[in-house]
Amino acid sequence: MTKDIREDIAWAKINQDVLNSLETPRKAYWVILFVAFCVFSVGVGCEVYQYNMGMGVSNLDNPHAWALYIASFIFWIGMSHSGTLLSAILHIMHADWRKPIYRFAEAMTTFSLITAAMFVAVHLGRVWQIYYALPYPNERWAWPNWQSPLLWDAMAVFTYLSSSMIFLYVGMIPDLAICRDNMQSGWRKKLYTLMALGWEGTDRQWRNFRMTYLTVACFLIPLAVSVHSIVSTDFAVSQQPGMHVTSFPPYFVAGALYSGCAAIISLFIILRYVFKFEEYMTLPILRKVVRLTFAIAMVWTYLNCVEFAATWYSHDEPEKAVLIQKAIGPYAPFFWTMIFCGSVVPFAMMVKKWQTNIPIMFAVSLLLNLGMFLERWMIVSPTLSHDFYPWQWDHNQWPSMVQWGIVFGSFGFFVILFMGFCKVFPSVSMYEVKEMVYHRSLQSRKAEAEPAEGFAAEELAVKGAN
Amino acid sequence: MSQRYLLALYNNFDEAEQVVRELRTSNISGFNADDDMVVKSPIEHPEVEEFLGSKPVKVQWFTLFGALLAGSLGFLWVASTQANFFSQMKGGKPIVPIPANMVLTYEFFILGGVYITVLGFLVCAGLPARRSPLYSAKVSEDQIGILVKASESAAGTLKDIFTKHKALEIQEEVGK
Amino acid sequence: MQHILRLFILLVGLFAGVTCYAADKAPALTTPDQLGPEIQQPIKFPHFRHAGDAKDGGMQINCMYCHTYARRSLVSGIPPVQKCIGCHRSIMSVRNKPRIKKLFEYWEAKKPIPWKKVNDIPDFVRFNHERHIQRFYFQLDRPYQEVCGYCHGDVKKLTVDRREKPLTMGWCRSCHMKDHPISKASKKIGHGPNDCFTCHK
Amino acid sequence: MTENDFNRRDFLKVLGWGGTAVALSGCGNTSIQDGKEVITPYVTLPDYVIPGIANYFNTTCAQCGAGCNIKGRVREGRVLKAEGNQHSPVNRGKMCGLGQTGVQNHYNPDRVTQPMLAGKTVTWEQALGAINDKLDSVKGEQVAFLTGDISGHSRVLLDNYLDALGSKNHFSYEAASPAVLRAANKKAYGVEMPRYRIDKAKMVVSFGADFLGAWITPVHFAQQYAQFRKGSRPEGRGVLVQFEPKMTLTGANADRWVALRPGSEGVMALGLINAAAGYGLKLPSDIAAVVREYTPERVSLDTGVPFEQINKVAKLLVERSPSLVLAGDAAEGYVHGMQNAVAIAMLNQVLGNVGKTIEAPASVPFPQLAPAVGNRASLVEFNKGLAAGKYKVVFTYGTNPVFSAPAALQFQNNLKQADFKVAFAHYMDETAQAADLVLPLASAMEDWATVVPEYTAAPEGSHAGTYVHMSFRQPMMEKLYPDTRGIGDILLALLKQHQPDDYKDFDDFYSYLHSAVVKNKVALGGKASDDDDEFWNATVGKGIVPLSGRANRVSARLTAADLRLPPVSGPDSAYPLRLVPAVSASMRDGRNANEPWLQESPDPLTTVVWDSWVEINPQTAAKMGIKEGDIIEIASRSGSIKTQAYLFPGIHPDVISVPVGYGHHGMGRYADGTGANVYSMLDPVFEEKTGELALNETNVRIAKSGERVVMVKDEGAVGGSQAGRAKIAVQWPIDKVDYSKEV
Amino acid sequence: MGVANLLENWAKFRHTHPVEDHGHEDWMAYPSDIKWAMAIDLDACIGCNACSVACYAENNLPAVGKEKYAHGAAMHWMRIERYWDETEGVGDFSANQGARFLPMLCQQCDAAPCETVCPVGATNHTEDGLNSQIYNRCIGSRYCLVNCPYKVRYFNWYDYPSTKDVWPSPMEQQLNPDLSVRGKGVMEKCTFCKQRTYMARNNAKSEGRPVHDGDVQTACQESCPTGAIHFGNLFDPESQVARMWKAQKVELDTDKQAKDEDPEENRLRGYHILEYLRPYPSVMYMERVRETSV
Repeated sequence: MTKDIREDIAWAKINQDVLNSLETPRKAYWVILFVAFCVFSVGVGCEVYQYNMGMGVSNLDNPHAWALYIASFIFWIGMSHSGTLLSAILHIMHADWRKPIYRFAEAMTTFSLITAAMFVAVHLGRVWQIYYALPYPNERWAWPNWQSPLLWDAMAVFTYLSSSMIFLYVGMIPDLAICRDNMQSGWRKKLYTLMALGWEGTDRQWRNFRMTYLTVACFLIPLAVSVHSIVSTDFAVSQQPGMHVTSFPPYFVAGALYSGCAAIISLFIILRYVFKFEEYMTLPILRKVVRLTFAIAMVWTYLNCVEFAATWYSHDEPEKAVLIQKAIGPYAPFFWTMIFCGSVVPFAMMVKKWQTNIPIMFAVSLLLNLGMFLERWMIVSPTLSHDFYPWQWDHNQWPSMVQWGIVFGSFGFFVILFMGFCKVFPSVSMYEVKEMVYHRSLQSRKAEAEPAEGFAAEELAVKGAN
Repeated sequence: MSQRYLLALYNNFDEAEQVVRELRTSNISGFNADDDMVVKSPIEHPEVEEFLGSKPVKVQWFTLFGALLAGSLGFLWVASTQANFFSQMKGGKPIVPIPANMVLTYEFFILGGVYITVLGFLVCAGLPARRSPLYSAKVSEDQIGILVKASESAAGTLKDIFTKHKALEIQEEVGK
Repeated sequence: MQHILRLFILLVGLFAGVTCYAADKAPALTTPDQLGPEIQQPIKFPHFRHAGDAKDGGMQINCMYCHTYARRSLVSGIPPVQKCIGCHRSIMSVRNKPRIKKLFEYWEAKKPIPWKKVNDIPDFVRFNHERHIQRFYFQLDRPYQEVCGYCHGDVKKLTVDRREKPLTMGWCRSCHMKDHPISKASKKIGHGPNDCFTCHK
Repeated sequence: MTENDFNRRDFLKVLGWGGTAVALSGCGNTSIQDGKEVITPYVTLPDYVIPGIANYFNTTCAQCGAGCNIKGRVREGRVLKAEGNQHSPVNRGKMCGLGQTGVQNHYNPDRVTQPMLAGKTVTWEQALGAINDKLDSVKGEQVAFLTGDISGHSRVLLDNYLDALGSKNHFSYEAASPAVLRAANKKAYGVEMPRYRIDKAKMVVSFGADFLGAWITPVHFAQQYAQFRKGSRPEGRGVLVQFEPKMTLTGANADRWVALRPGSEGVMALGLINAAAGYGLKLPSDIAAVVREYTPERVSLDTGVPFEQINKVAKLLVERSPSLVLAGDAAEGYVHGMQNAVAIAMLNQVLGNVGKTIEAPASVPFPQLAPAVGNRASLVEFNKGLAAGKYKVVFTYGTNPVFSAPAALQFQNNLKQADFKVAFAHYMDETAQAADLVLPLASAMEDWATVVPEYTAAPEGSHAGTYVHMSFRQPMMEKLYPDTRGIGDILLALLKQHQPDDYKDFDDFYSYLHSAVVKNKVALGGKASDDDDEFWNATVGKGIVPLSGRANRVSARLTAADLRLPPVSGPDSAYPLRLVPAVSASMRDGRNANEPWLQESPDPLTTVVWDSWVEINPQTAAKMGIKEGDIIEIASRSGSIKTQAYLFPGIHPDVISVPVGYGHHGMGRYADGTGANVYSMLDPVFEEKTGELALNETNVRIAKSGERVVMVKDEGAVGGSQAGRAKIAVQWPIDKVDYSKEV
Repeated sequence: MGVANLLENWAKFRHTHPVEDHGHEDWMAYPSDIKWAMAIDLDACIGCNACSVACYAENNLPAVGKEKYAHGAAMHWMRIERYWDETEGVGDFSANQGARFLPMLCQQCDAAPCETVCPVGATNHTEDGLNSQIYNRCIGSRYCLVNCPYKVRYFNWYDYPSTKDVWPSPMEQQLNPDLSVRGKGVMEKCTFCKQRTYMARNNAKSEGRPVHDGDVQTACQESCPTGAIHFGNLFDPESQVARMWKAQKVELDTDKQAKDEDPEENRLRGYHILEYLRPYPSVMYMERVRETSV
């Protein structure tokens, strides 16, 4: 089988390659950044307009109180999941093929969470009063209502954001030390020196580092799971048919992982191409990610079926009505596109030949994310247009350009943040790639030494990994 | 009497291991292998513990403490705010609803856990710190460094041992 | 180890501090008075002269003699010019004081006096004078200076009135949380309503 | 001028909010501000005024002719809201949406604020002078007054003024008025407007009488209806059957709504008589002879109603006596409307309802105060006169003929024949635009007046036979626009031009009214010993003055000879559909179209807002491939309009219906351009006996214009469906209901 | 207070449902013996919209105009719904028995779904059993509207006070000073005419007596020509509303009424709308009756 990473890469070369990716960007980089900025400013423009005119300009109406803003909020939070969650899980599972790719995945987590947080503000009717929702001791003695799932959201997202930022940073300290040692002068030197905290790689540091990293990883897994199940309670705790669904928490988590993995694939491919990381982000690793994604896709599909089946066999008329409304109503095209993208397209990832075919996988990953965005929208809008009370049913509501503009702009925002990160911090973990290389070479040496006991080599490798 | 610091750089881990073992076996006056020796490496080598003598890690205690503290204080805080915000009835639910507060407690639990773990890490690993006088960028690249502190008398013998194991480079400095 | 110790103390202190401040800090009923801005009124009405104590040369007129609606309505009401004239047309001693002259000018012109509003709470707040007067002046039978003074401060020492209390929500609430006997006779303890809806229009 | 009045006038001043401003949460004063706001106290203050607490003043609603007694809620000199006056025999403390909107009529931003001569602002002196000059140059009979319903002392002044000018030309025109009914009632019962006792009837059969919506005095009838529907009533819950081509609000509340072919109401009535005979109703032989030919089969053929239905109703009518049969707009609006109404009255007669559920009204003791009720015939006559050039100087007040006259009458052109046209206008409406001189009227909330409603019910305890009442209208705040004047003041000023010495001691209408009332205080229920001002204040305070009128008696005076009905006309090949202009409860004839609350409150049956629509039966629509929201072109022989289609189950397949009152031009920001004016396309067909304009005689053809709009209406995507949801608007057959326990 | 307060009153904080301990006796202030409730007789309602307009007049509701109405921005706190008898299938209507009218307003639920979900606690349960909406506290997350099964909450999608032709001068003089005019981004809804009930309680208190039945009428009730709307204190056994509820055997805090359960009672007319969701609405509707023999 093809190795997922060559064992004879010189460690110095690893440093070199990664540090190169930090050097002064090419023209292409600026172009992309500019485009992203334009997209973002479209969003900003729309938001300013909406702020002045009132929420009405976004074509939200009664009863469609929620639409794309909430949908994108969930989408971005979902996007954040695989980053941290995968990196943490795989770390605990000692699956060391994660090492070359987890860094940018975690960065993705952080930035998509920030983007999501932005949507909270966009969504509010009186954003200038947002401090009412913050639990700080104030003269009025007024506290937010802790019973509201929105508050749980805020709490969970805050915890998640800060924790995954810490996780990202802690994991980056040794690399920052490397950068520090390789920078001659300039603001980068100062920055890295500051952030490396004087890391020297002594045994004491390594020892505590290992324990810390492991512990935080352990915390992050339940946290990440809780975050999206809490987001799902925004709907599951409400009464509305089509939102009040028992299977939502796992469903949302699966969806989150799903979209996250898809995003990882896209970014994997982009970075691999842009920074020439072919040697680290190798095709075998891509294949592993793709297989993982496929597995999650199937879980998601299954949970979808569970939800539909539960609705179908229940005697909950409104619930059924909403489902039928989704399937044949004005939202049908989006609904079926979602089903297609979410449950049919992934089968392309079963074809062994395609798993490592860059263009195909790229297209697939984009389609998956489209599907996942539609999924969130299909949870929010159809219910509100077809809930308990027939008099208020309204089937011809369509988000206005303002609303689309802000959603569109959020992507620009994300890209700006991410590209900024790639140029300031190493988007591949150098020291861990070195470890990977080291352990692989160790294995093979053992294997040569006593070919009989490949098993021992495995064991050692495992020990090595932690 | 004045101290000396020695830093020896090695190409790969096996050589470094030999050196350490020898230093520990041969007891040299004015040099305590347990305290005065630090191994610096670009990557994490669990094996170090085997021959360097295992030293305990305390971070997990921070974690435990932080999580419990934050969890309990979090619950108390949430509950008492609910009890004091005019104690307004909401939707026929209790003013201090346990299920809702459990969710929040859970988040506080994790929040505290993570934060204080990291604090613990900084404390235990002695970070942030100034870099020690003898530091080579090579260590962060691909070489293993062995930093020892010894009396002048011992310095010579140490150097011999280093060179015997074909150290790539030996830096020396007079400590105050 | 010292790090750790300091750290714990710091952390506990932080949490405990926030929680306790949030939960336990109750501003006193009468906060350190913070005077509102000076306000230019069409006539510099001398409150101290009318309501002030005798030793300060005041006439100790009950606030509710002029602000007569305080016990019957949400608003205490600014007395109609008629009322001022009612007394002053018979008080010859001050008849030629400039302020009184001005007053009579308004009266002859049958023009209302454009007083500036001094204690001006936000428009979405409903403050009901009647309830407070009924409760403290009539039921608990407290002296009127004290009752009015809860919110208006010691007006009887001022010339032109100025806001003397914060009049913020937390300040109102701090009093609503206090226990008062529900009537002079009974020992039963009650206190102000705590529905948001009672004060927010 | 008593002290009290002085206070009152002073109190009417609009002052700064007494310390309680209108809060704009989010914007406005949201923090503690000192000295920003000014509070102006009153100079002098009557003791019944407490700042921050509202006062209520009794007055009379002016939104329609019913004359409901209301009270205005006044704070800090502003009138905020109207509530019903509990002591009123008419509305008994209740109000309709139209009446509630009176405050918007008063505070309307599009009111006329200045006298305008040929488009230029002038002073009152100039304006009145101009009238005087014109009048000098013309003879008395060349002066004509066109008004809406007008009664009370303003009518007295008006008549005096016309006498002073030596003119007899007072035309009272109301676009929507039961004029034919009056004639028919006169013939059948001997009185024009008897008192209907729906609350006494066990069953009501209504031929298109929308007594819950827009018929005569809806609020009063609505309360009778409430009694009528009470299951706990000794007579038991009444049954309401409605025969009409287009469902009205009343039809929507009927136990059985029957769509019958337009114009066949009379036939149906006679058919019911005949069928009732079959169920044992005793008929005089001559009548029996006449109605014999109206067999259920034939009737159902003519009316398109299955004869089982006819029999059911007839059977129930015989069983449930006393009953009440009403003839409404839907029955009147034909060439033979009179015969229809008479036939329906005959149904009452044979059922023996006359005297039981149809009671005699009392007539007003002072005939000069009695209402000059409007009708459409007077417009036609007035129009003829104009066309002949008989009138040189024309006054219009309280009506909008240019808007509501069918285009075929050429009214607008004929109006040009008159060389000086004076409009007393509240809005700059179509008629005011056509006028040379526009005189701004004070609103009903700023003005003195007395109102004698055409239909007065007797309150409990009063002597019903002779009870009539006069209502007061009093100002509740000072004028918003100082240059507006009440009709009384204007007429008084005009009168002074001609008879200065008769009116010299009245400096305004208020003093005229005051003296007129206190002079007759005995007749107005006071004692000669009463102090004038006390009496005056008491009377105005109550707002209602009971008068002891002359008693009338109703009698069944129809004979078989009166029952002559033309054969029901067949369909018109070129114009296959019949157009029924609908008078809706809120819009009426459109004089209040510029009040946003009315535009915003959905039409009860279609829930359409801010626009007019055409109701089409779903079957008809399906045949023509019309969908909701299609812009339909409706063409009659005399004109055409375009409006949006609404598929409406409550309408006869051969009928379409468009609400009147929409489609104004220049009336104001809210009325302009909303909807189409259906009056303009009516055929000039007249009722043969009374000469009334027959509203339902217009045949039309409709075609899709190709455009399509999303209809702005309140109902959701599934229309009036409950989508199988359990227990939303539940309806229950009466035999499954137990009223015994109800309170 | 604070923590001490919490521990001391723990049991009280754990009260599960307002109606259990005779209403909204909130544990700190004097107990309230008032629970405002309504009874609407659909058989009397003629759908004339008078209540709706009266509500506009009383509660400073903006007339939003055609375009905004088309975009679902209508602000009618009290709306009249018109349903048809459905012959077969949805959308196929019969008008033979007229139309069914249903006045729909905020049901002031006792276990209101909207209250728990507001992130800032802008909507709470008051001691007299109302479902309060604190305009100045609202941040416009609109969760309450999403969670309201009746969809009777209305959001200020635009800033009506500053919108052209909503309150052009002098129309703003008609605004009722007793309650706020809501700016943009605020949720609002029927309050059972809060300002009126407040004044009624205020006057009663000043006269040292309980609030009698008839002391207060809501604007819709006051205008309703057929008197279909009844409003009063459910805890006052003498009040019209309480007697009607009792006569109809309608309970506040159940999801099934007597008439649904035992066949003896199924000739009663009272019911709650969507009561199976257990919001415990404070408005009782009485079924519309139709004569079958014609």
